[in-house]
Amino acid sequence: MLTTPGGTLLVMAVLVPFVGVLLGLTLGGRHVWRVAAVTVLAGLAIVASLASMLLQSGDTVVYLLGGWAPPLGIALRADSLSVVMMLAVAVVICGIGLYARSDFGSVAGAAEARAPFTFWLLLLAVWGSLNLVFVSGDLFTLYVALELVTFSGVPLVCLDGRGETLRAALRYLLFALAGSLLYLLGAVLLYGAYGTLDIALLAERIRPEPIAWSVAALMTVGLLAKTALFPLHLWLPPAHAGAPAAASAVLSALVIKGSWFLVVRLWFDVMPGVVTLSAAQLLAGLGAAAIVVGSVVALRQERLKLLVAYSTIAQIGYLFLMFPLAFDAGGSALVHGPALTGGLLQAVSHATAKAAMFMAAGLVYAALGHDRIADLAGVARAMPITILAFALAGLALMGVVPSGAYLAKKLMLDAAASSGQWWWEGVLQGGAVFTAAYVVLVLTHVMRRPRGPAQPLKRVSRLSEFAALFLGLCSLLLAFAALGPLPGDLVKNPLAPGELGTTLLVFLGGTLLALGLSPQPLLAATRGGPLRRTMTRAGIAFEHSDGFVRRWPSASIALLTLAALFGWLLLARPLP
Amino acid sequence: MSAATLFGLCAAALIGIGLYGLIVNPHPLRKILAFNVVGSGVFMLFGAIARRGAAAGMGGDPVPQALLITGIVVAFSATALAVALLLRLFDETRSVSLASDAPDKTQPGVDDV
Amino acid sequence: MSAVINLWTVIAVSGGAVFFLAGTTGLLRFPDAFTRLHALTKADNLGLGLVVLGLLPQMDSVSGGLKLLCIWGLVLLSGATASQLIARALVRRDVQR
Amino acid sequence: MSDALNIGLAGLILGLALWSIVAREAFAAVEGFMAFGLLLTLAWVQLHGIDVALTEAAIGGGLTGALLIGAATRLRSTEAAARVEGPGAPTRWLAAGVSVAVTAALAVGVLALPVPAPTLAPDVAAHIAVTGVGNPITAVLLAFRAMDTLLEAIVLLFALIGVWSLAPDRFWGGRPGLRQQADPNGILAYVARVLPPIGVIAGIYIFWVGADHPGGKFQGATLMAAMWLLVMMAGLADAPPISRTWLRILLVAGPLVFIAIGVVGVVTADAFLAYPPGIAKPLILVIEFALMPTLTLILGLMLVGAPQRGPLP
Repeated sequence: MLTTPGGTLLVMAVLVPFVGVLLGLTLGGRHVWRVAAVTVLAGLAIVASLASMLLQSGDTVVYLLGGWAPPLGIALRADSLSVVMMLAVAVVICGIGLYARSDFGSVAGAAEARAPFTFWLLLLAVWGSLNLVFVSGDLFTLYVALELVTFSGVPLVCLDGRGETLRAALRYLLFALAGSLLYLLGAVLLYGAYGTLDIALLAERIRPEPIAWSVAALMTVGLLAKTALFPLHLWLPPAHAGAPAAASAVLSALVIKGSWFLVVRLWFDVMPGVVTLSAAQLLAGLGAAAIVVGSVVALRQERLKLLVAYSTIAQIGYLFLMFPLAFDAGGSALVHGPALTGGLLQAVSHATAKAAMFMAAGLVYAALGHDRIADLAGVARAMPITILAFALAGLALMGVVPSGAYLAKKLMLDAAASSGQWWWEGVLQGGAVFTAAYVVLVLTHVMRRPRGPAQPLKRVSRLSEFAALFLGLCSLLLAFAALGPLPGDLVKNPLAPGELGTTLLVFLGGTLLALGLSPQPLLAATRGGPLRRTMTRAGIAFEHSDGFVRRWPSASIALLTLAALFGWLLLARPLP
Repeated sequence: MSAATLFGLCAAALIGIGLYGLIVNPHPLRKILAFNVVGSGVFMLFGAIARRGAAAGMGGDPVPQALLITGIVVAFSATALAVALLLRLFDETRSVSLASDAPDKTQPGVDDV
Repeated sequence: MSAVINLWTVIAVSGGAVFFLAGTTGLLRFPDAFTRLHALTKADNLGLGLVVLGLLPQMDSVSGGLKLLCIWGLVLLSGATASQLIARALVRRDVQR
Repeated sequence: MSDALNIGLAGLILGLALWSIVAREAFAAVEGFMAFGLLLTLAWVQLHGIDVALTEAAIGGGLTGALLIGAATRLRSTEAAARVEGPGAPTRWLAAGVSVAVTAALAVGVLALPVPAPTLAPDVAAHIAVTGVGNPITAVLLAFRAMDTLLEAIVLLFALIGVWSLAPDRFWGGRPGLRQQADPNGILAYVARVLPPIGVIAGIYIFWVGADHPGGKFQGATLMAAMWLLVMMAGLADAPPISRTWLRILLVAGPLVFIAIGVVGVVTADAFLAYPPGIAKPLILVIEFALMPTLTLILGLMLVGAPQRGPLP
């Protein structure tokens, strides 16, 4: 194993944001945002050249730090998975940077202020740490990288210093720390059993045996706690909904992708032969539960930011559906294939779309001074660009052609059909319907004509609006970007009868769900109908169960129980 | 029984004790304390593994021992951040309860400041 | 010669151990914090002092002996400070009540 | 004999851990935890990890203990309310059940670890000569896995930024912590005058000896930070306002020097964080020397906390 040409780019992708933090901290005051701007541009250029290099050669880029080869040294590696994620993160960071320019930009002559100063530093910190997560080839370095992501993410939650956000941040930190300890425990056992922490070497040495199973179980649930997969999502809604919009976008679009990516790395690259199909079914089952509970509770929310936060929980669930679909024909090992590509695309489109959604929600809040969904009438007319950004992001998440989520759904549906796992086809389509439901719900409210006189609106920055629109568009047009490396016949004509029919069905289902579950009746005609009453009752039941799951003792017991369950499912493997 | 095995088992017990505290103690400070106990257990397990790897005239495998030093420092940073957060929460709200965060539906979207 | 040195070490270290024992008994048996502090500091200062004095002739080098004396001095300093601070905090608390 | 000692030590450690979890008052629990940290140090010695023992004593037990005891004192009034919130008996039993299950699984794992144990000690021994340092742990930390050490300094810095970000807006740029009032003629002030010179020398000694023997920058920096805290506690010096330029420069100097030497390695030794043959040891010492003040400041400032006083002097 040797350093490949261009490997220096990997080091730079990690270090440039970190150096940006160091310089920003020293220069301080008004210079922070300039440092951030320069760093973002430099980082974008680095990632872009890395991507173009990988696209040409297709080989994994390797860099041996200090010239020491593993197991003694640490290697950085970037395959197509890492580069796709790095590219997506770079684009989203760019968008968020533009968006936050008006909130956190510097005022000439003013003294250094806390919130802008920390926001820009933490934005760069999150970026560098995530790049490290994507390229590190060593499980201990990855532990440090995960902690870096957490330490830079937590202060973003409570940037405005209100009591409730401080509480959300503390919950997030404590639960994330519990998760990282389980991850570290797994890494420690791996070293004890195999004498290395390098991903490539471990993949060669690891055998399906009890110690590997317990490691897989511990590390997986530890990472799930940090990703907030249902039922380990206790910290996410208050943390993501309470933060300032730009910070929410960072947290929801990017931070949780770090630990999700590590689950993918672990399952696909470290122990593809150790994990079993039944364990993958459990993982995807949790994902399905997340979609249902997250979406229903999202529909019951009365505030836009909480709705978007709960929709993140549902979308996180979607990201785990690919695991059982990515097994090889015999169901004995995970392979890189179309299902993984689909999952990756879903992650990228969620990153761009969710950032756009939080930005739009933040702009609405800034303009109105509140984000009560029921009182959003007339907003579409007053802020067309913002609402367009929200709608585009929503369409993209629903999987309308030509969004990335459409391609993702397509790839996963094919994988489900070819492996005979029809039940996941249902979940995949159902997930789109749920997404449609909350998009329809919000759009119906904002398009309404206001009853009274128009509310006075505060002006919001045009630049911020366009930043949101830019990310929404990115998400909607992702399929075109992905088609470079993928076969071209995957994207169908959106107006072909089959495609149009599916889209309409998704919308119809979504509208029905929105009608049934929204806290205030959407149409006067549906008020008090028996179906509506039943659905409302069901929605309230979901809310209660969500409240129960999100209590600390239940969530932490669930954490350990899931570890046991995963361990058992790995143990009870079918005989070869 | 060798010291490595003995302290390895001790580490397993420490992790269990700490996890119990992390689950049932409602006070955040006690959770932070429990986190440190679990962390000590994980570190001790790694130390036992390092001791098992004694070779080449060294009393233990130096790679895990070096990683442990990094791990202890990272755990300290986590503790410091958590304590700072907890104290600020206390200053701001005079309460440290983590429980009452269920989205309050009666509260309007505007903050009445 | 070495027999005399060894005898001195045995006597001095045993004497130190007796002080530690007495100090520990006091810590466990005395009624309040002030008297417990009194017992603890006696054990530290005298007990450790005797142990150090007993070990001094056993050291190979002068620097080793100096290190031992340093340890005694530092423990004296920190013990005195800590017990002063604890006692002061106790007094303050009692006054507040 | 040694077995009996180890079993006794393990028993005491477990007892103190249990105490720190179940004790009624947070203050008592933290005291138990500090004693626990000291005993862990002994366990590390028994496991032949002298460097880890030093780190555990300095950071794990010492600084963490100091941090928690301060917090426990301030939060005393909140404990009664928290006790009421505690979960009921069924949850407790369930929690105990899953915790015992985890312990049991781990115990099985410990007993099932492979024999002979995999180890990198021979690899380290084969390559340590190139680095020029005598302490294998220093060689791992600053040559073979130097990236981890760089990241560790960055972790500390990010955590400090996080701690600072918790300041109320009006105090941004001000001094961290509350003003300490101590009797200028009291014994604390006396100790704070006498002890620091000794402590600083000991800190530098631990750092210097770390290249070839147990010790190193972290352990040394912790000792120096403790001396600084003592001086601040005694009211002899105040914490610097966080907006001071010299403070900011010192905070980033360590990591920046580390990165700069790493980048020079790209040119002279063909890899980031590689050292040109022959001058590895001097470069390692330069990095450690640059990290010392940075680490001392960060560790000390983390204990003092977020800015709590106005920015005006």
